[in-house]
Amino acid sequence: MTILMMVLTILLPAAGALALKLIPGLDGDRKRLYLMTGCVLLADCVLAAITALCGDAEWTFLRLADSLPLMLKSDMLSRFFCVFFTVMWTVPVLYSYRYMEHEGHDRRYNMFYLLTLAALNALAFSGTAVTMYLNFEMMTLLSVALVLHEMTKDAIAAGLKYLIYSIAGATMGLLGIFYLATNTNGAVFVPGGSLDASAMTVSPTVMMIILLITIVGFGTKAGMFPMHAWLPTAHPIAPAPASAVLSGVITKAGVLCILRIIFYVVGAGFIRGTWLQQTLLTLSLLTVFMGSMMAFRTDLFKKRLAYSTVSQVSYVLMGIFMLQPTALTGSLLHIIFHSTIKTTLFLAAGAIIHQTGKTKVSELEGIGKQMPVTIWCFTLASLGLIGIPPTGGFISKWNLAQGALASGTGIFSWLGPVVLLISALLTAGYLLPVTIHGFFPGKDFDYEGLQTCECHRFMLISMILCVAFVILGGMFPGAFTAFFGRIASSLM
Amino acid sequence: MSASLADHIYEVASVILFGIGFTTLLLDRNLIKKIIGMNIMDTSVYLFLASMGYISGRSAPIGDGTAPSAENIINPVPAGLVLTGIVVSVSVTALMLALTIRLYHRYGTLDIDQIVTLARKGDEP
Amino acid sequence: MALLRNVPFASILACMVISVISMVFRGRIAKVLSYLLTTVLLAASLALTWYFVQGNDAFVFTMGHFGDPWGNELRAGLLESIMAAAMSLIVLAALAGGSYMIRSEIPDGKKNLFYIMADLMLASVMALIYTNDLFTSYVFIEIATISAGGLTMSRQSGHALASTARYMIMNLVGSGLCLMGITILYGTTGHLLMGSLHSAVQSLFENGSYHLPLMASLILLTVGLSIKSGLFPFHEWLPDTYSYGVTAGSALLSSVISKGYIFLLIKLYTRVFGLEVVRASHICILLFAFGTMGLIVGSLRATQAADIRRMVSYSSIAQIGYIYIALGLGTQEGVIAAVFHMLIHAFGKSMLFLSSGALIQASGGASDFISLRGSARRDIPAGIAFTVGAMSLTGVPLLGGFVSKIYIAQAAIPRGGLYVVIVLLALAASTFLNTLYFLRTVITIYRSDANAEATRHAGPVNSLFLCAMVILNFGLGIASRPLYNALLSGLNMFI
Amino acid sequence: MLLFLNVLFPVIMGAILPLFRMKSRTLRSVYVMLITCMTSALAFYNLFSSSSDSGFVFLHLTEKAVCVLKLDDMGRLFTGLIAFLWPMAVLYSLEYMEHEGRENSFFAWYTMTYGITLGISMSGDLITLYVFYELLTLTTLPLVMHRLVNGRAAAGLKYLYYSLLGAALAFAGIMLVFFYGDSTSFTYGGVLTGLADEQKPLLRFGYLLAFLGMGVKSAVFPLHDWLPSVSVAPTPVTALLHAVAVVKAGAIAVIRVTFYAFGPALIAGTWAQAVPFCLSAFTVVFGCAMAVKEKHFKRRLAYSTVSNLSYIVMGALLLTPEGLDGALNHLIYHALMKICLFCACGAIMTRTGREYVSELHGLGHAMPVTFVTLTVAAVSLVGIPPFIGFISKWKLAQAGVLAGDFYSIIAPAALILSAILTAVYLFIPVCYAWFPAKDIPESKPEGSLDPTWRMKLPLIIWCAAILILSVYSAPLQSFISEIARGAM
Repeated sequence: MTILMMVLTILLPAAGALALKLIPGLDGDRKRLYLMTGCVLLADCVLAAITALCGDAEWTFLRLADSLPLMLKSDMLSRFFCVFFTVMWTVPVLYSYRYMEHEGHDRRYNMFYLLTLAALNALAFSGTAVTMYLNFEMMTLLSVALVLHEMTKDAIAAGLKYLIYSIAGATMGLLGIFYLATNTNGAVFVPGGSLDASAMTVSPTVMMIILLITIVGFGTKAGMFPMHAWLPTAHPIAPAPASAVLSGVITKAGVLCILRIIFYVVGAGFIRGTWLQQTLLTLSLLTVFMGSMMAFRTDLFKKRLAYSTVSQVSYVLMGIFMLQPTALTGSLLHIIFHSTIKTTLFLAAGAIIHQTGKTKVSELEGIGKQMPVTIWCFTLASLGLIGIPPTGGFISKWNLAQGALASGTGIFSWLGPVVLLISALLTAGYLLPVTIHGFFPGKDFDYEGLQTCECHRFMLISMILCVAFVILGGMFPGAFTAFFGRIASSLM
Repeated sequence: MSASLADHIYEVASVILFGIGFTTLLLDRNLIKKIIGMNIMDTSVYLFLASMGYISGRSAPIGDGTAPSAENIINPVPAGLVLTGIVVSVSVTALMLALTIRLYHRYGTLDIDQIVTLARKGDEP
Repeated sequence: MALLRNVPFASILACMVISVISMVFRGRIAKVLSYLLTTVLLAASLALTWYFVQGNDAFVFTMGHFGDPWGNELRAGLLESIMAAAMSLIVLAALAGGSYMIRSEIPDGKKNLFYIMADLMLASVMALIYTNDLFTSYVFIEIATISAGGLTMSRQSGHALASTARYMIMNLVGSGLCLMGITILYGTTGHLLMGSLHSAVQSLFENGSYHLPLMASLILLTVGLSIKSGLFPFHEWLPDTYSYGVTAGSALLSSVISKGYIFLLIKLYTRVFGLEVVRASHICILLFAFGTMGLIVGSLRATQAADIRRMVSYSSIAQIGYIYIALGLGTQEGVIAAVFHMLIHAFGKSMLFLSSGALIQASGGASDFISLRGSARRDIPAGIAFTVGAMSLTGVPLLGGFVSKIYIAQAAIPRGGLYVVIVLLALAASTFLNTLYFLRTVITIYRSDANAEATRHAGPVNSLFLCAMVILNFGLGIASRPLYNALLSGLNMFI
Repeated sequence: MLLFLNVLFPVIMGAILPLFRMKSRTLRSVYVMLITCMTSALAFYNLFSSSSDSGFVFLHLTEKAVCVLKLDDMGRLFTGLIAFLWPMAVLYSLEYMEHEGRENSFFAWYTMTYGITLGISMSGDLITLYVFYELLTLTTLPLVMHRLVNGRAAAGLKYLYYSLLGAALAFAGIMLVFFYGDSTSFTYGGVLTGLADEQKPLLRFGYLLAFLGMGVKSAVFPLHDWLPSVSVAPTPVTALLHAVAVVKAGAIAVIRVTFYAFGPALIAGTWAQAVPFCLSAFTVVFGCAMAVKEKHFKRRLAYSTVSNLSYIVMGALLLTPEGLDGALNHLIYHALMKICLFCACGAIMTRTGREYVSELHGLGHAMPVTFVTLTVAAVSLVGIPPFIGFISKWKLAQAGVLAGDFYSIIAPAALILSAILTAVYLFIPVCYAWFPAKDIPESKPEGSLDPTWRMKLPLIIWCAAILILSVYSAPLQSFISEIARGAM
């Protein structure tokens, strides 16, 4: 039963994509196209929900070689991520129905959109490191089509950059998988990890170096320094809904992989208190700070948001590297909240571009008068990202800070929160100006020149949904905190 | 030492002659002189042979009906060798002279190096 | 069977008689006569070979029935008869295969001279093969020299004459040294017949008396013969002679006369001095070193040659190097390998000379590589022959050269130490260099045509002989075992 | 006997092909196809008939050096591969060669090469291997220099020099084994038992020579340069010979020399292992790097071959059963993927005349079949699971990790680096082909440019083979691992 649901959850979007490919005459008829996509996604949400309610299960569906099983496995983490992916994937559809008018190639876009979701779900349900690697690569290959959708020279270049970076990262990950698979039994995921430090074919130091490479490799997708350079290039160039999911959801896929490696294969005990943990923390904190700084210094709107993604996802990573339950809970919370928030921000940015064609922050004086709802959504989301109560952002950051202080990682246990605060300030610095100039363009501004050009309600709906979730989630975080706490405690 | 030299005067002389002839044949550039050198070289060898063959106080093995006893005759083989050798060297000399004449007519010089260089320049393929 | 005992003497005599009477005839008849002679010789030597293969032992033919220590002898064993057969076969092939070149290269008056000299040379080679006493061998060394000179100069060009002069001089030096060596040997032992010489030398060597003269004669003989066969430091005369003489003539020189000298040297080593003595005197290390250097230098010079016949000539320096390497190992396997490679090289090289001549003719007499392009398409048998010969000497499997490479390597490995490494590397290097010049040439002659108007002159007979030699080369490569075994037993008859 | 027939038949049939002076193309096509298929059929029969285990001596070069044909499991593997690939390659070339001309001589040599290659895979001792190895060079030379146009002569000469240099080096090593070995025929684990210690250095030196010699055909670093150059040859030659037959023969030869002649015991843990291993590991990365640098698509593929061959050699040089296992896996899989890639590339060149990576824009939609196959092969070669390329890579990496010493670091590292580079040099053209940039002036091809069935069918079959093996290759893998463990 569970297995069936699991497989269905994965296969349904793929089947939908196939249907889109096969059914004739969809090119002209955008309404039907998006209707179908939407239905498929909603159905998939239902399936995901059902799967989430079922219990654990695992199924080896293919043996490439004796030492090489491909396994699907449903545990708490995978169920959470599956639901998360699917829902976050469904939200922007309405938006894109309107937004994609001026982009074209809707059919191809939706096909790859669905396929990528299939890959994501498969990733969520991967039961071994190799399976994870497989789905990770698939996800990369499929999502390229979303990045270079515009098909301009720059878009293609950006797409290739994205592709090369991701595959390089994944392959670096593979290096670790090679060693882990020999030293654990086939790198099957078990909570708490199964690496026996006493009996390894290589010395612990070598193993740690390799782990570092591995985590940095998977960190590529999460925009972690030093492999972050692709993100500010690739995300802005994609169409707004695509960049929303790219930085809201797909970056979290990288986080998932790191979670799996650290907590399900290696085990926190092996890393805790070693130079490896310190290096990783340093990297993540560096990324947090640097991301915010870059965002602060960037004028191009979507690029600024992309940099902010770089910084925010490293919050999550930092929480993971603290190897401490509360921090981990914080990370998991931040995963959902950041992705909803970032989706909103990108959608808003997209809406602004779609309506006014302005791409720079400095051009946005008085935009609040033109598209009030959009900017309100934007503002609330920004507050969330800065971490002002009662938004969700506050909850997650609070947990992160608590965890960091409790983690006993020496200098980092207080350096972490400090960096969080600084970057929160920076976040305010690079997000609020949009609101401020948007509503208060200054007295020498000609209000007559403006005519309101609020975007279509479909687009608004997507944004409003997200914002609502951020606020409500921030007010009633209990369920989430409890659930994530369970996961975290099961791992340490 | 000197005594032994005196005993082997012929051998020593022939070896010296051989050296002279050899060097002339090898190093001198004039064809005629080369030929002369060759003859000297051969002759020296014949001298060597003959000197080894001769044993003082014995006679040449010329039979007068009665077979001569081996004690009082000289081993005829070296003499035979010398004779044959002379014939051979004569014929070789003849060939070389003919060749030399031919070359002199064609190139107007006896200097072998000049001849070779002229030929290298190539009157015909 | 008693009749066969006369074959050695008869063959030498026949050659001389024919050469003498050819003087009075004109070219055509002389040609027919020498064809006849070589064919008969071939038949006779084959018969003799057969006789020995039956298991009969070697025999000695005393001329004039003077006993030891006088008189002079011929000796015939399996090895000799095989060599004789091979040599006469090659002469036949060279004469018949190259007849049209002889026709075109030699002025009318001199044609019979060429054939006379060929017969004379055959006589001398037969004598060098069969002889059993040193003085006969000396005489025939000289005769060989004369006849070789005659062969070269019978092409009346200035090149030919000049190179003949150089050739004669170097060879006279060589024979002078040989003569001195022989004389000293006689002086120390008082013998000329190899059989009794051997025992004498052995006894002298054992009681250590007259060591210096013994070594002196050994060295003199070795150096003299290696000068005459064109070993590395004394090779300067070789390329000119081979590349400016008559094509068929160079075939004969390279694959018959030089082999005769080398065979004599082998005979001296095995029958007179004995391999222990040779090994004890370090002369064979010298030969080994010179052989190796000759291998490399010859190949390198061949790669630089701008003219196909010069290239082939230089390659024979390299091949002679092979033979001396094998000889320089100073072991019985080494000697056999040397003899084997002698045969391989004789067949391959004569074929190469003939076919290259044919290719040159087919490209209008030009011998540079540019105008040779496509010549193989114009004269197909010659092209095939050249290809096969080149591959054989490069050492491509299924051809003779490969097998002899195996034998040389197998002979070298038991010597151990530095010998193995040097030989193996030298083989490798020479193989590569051979590819560099031989196979490049092969590709060149098959390239799309440069001058298509030039046509071939070779008649069907010539092509026939070329093809016969091609088949022979393949045969040597594929079924060499009988020959090798024969050589082995022949060498055992020697000692 | 049948083995010998199997080798001889195509050689003779090929040799006599020009004598017919066939004018009609169809007639010749039928003839060639017929010969090839019959040979393959015979090969498959020999594959499964147990009689071929006993050797068949067909030539005595010397008293000791005998040429014997024998089909052990190793030979079976390679024979099967060749016999499977060859007919389709011929089918492909039938159409391809139409625009090349001089087909009589081409197919003559092509068919002869088939026989020689079978000879290599069936040879039962080192001498035989060497003989066929050199013959292979000579029979493929005319193919490389076909019609001697546009610098093929130069390429051919390069090929010739490198190959014969290799042969010369190998000869030295072979002679040593041949003398010291207790038998000349291949036996798993080597024939150099009972070797005195003072002889070992010499033999190791000999192994190095033999490795370098055989390494020429498998394009190990200092001797790799010929392979990219010969990609000027007609595509069927490049695809079948210089992606599969010749180079794999080189790899097989290396494996034979290492595992079946000198034996791992002699070289394991000495400089004689370290030096070749490092060379091959370097080649793995170097080849990819050059491929990334190369703009000409076919040459790029050639460089990728250089790198992938060294996967095989490197795996073998780990000198462990696992290593050999991985190597043999990669030998088979790479053959499939690379021939697919090359033939697709050839199809593009013939149909559109585009040769450079930058010219591939938008061709994906013009020639869908070609590019789907190309994409599948590319994805597999990069090593994305579950495709076969990943399987062999995985096995190699595992072997490397288990090998211990510094090998367990170098081997996986080299694999990873080359995997990244592979992604770079293969995915970029694929992306160009499928996602043409809007604002590139270059003219988009109109209509379908896919070749006819004679070129498509092989592509499709190979692609299918890749996919099938990806999901189900258990029997093959168990067979290979038996070979690797020396279980006969």
